[in-house]
Amino acid sequence: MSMLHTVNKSPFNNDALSKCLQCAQPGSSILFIEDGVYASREGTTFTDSVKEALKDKQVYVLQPDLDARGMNSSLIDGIKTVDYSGFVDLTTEHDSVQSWL
Amino acid sequence: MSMLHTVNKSPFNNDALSKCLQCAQPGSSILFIEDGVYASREGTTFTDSVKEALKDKQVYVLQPDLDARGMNSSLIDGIKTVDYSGFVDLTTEHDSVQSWL
Amino acid sequence: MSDAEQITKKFMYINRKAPYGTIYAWESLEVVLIAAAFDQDISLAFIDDGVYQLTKGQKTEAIGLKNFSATYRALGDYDIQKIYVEKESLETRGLTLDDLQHLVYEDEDDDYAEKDSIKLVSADELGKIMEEQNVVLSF
Amino acid sequence: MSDAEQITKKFMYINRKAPYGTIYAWESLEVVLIAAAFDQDISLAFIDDGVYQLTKGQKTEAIGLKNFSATYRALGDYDIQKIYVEKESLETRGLTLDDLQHLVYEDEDDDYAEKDSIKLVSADELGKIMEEQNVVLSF
Amino acid sequence: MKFGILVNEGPYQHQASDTAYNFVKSALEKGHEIYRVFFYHDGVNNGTRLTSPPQDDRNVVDRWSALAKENDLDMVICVAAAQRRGIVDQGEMERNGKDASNIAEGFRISGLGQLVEAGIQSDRLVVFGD
Amino acid sequence: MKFGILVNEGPYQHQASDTAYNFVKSALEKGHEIYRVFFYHDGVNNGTRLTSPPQDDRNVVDRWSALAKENDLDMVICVAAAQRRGIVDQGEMERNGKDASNIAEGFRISGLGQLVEAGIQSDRLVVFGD
Repeated sequence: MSMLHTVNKSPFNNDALSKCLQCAQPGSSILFIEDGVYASREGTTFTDSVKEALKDKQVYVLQPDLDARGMNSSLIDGIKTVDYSGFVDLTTEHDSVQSWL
Repeated sequence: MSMLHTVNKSPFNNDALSKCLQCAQPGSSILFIEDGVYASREGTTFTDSVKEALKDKQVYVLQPDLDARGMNSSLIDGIKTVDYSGFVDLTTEHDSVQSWL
Repeated sequence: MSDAEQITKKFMYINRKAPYGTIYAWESLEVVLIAAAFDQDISLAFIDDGVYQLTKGQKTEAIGLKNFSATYRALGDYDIQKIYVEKESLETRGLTLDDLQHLVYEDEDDDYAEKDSIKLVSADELGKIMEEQNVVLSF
Repeated sequence: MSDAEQITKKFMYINRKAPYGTIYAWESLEVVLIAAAFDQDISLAFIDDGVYQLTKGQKTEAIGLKNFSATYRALGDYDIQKIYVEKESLETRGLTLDDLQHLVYEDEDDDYAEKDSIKLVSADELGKIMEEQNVVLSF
Repeated sequence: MKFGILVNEGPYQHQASDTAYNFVKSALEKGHEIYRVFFYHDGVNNGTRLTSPPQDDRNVVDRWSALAKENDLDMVICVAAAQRRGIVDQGEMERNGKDASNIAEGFRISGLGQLVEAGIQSDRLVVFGD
Repeated sequence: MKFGILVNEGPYQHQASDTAYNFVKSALEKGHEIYRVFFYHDGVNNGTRLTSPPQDDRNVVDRWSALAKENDLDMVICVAAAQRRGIVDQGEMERNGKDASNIAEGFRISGLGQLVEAGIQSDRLVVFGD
């Protein structure tokens, strides 16, 4: 079984990303949405742990939320962008979805 | 001028306490309310920084919120408890109030 | 229990928020109590500040909110037997299982012996259990 | 400005939340725009995720929310001249002042020269400025 | 595929309702079925017809109502959460002795069982909240 | 001493409104004056008369209304925030072409200037939120 984890909180202001990274199993996927997209950027104090996750997980970010926040540049290498249609696809391609609220 | 800082967030899930401790000046006071009261306990990963703050600041915790959360035991030495009446007094005894929301 | 017509899914209810400061803990519990009537395979997980929901000795008179902590002790009567508490979340907060309420259920497969509902798990173990779920509800 | 009858207080508006994910950033700005009409001594502080409110290049069409980032550039016209950005909050997020919009005001005491509104300050410096305020509004 | 959707936050205050809307809209466009959208916690506030947002902003409530009408969506507001927060339909108005109702078109008020049922009947349940 | 109070969250979802209520009640008992209680963001949802919370829980809205009546409190709901969230008095109902109002006793709808004024006129402004 493979799981899609969504994270909608800024990693700087909430434990959600940290705990998600501890729980998410190899082969699962993580999608950053809403304020969660701040985690997708190079040069932050969370960049290393996101890069670590990329070694055995897929990491995605919702492009519309990146655009809204002016966070388009400096995306961590290996993170893929999706739009709402891609978000829907991710939920169907995985067996279940856990929202880290 | 002296300031009362209130913190109503759990330190484990929000930056509010950390930043409050960085900003609060010597001689000012900090009051933990609502989910902020979890910071008043011995043995947590935030205990040391609260003890550090106690060296040159007053630290208070709202007793009704401690009681609600079953957090009465293991209060850090030096933290004083207040009820709502004491909360009101703290706001009048300081020149202004900053709520770390 | 085993009605051939009926779908049985594995439901996990994830609690990551402290009680009283927000309503999520209580309204999550309301869902669980209703869900118990649906004969699904239910488990609860308490992670991060969610572990605070289970502390002993909650007294809410002075804040004026309803005290719902006793409801967790009733979960066994609703046949909810799997309550996972994440280990590191407890440790970070200076808590041990002794600070939490003792939650039990009666095991009908073992002559109704009273057994502990709470299982202490690591984040990695919890992650594995999460992956086995069909439906994960987070509050 | 100097009406003898009028009380002038030092107001600080503190912003610690990211834009769009919640409405606090926008509704805080709405207060500031109204407050500007009251001839008080106004300053704004951007701390923690609040620094994200000032980033360049925000485009909200695809999420369907109103883009209010241009409003920050109008603050100078409302005679709001003191905008404090906390240094460590930028650093933690891998941001520099170059990632933020360039906010300016015209200094009427200096022949209307255009000056930078944003002042980069440490948490300690900001704490000192906070203590000088009469009213602190946090969103 | 059949989706169940849970929305836990009210309009405007959090982006959760916006993201859920964009997700549902996209899922429908891709030919998926939405079994039910369930509104819980402050999410029930998405179902009031009394909002009048500024002209230059989106109308969160009307947008849900329109989407429901076009696609015959089942949009359910939790009764317990609605009672706490003042979201009222004709039946609730009479039962609780209120003098007005405020529910918007396309929403109905029902119990939490409808959420559990959505979990059972849908292929995927996706939660949007804070 | 004269207090201004700002409440930024709605009833039940967050404790902010409860803490603000207990603070105001205590301040009044101690002989202080409450210049104004201003409700902003989701805080405007404290001012709907349509809630019916469970019998064994506190009634957040009624409690504010009663406190206001006993102490002649000025409780102001921000009009812009109220329009986004569907809190409506008679005037707003007519202005926005709505078919119902839902404002509770003791609350009035007005502009953000009332918040700034509370900051100017009060000795202390205390903010309760999330």
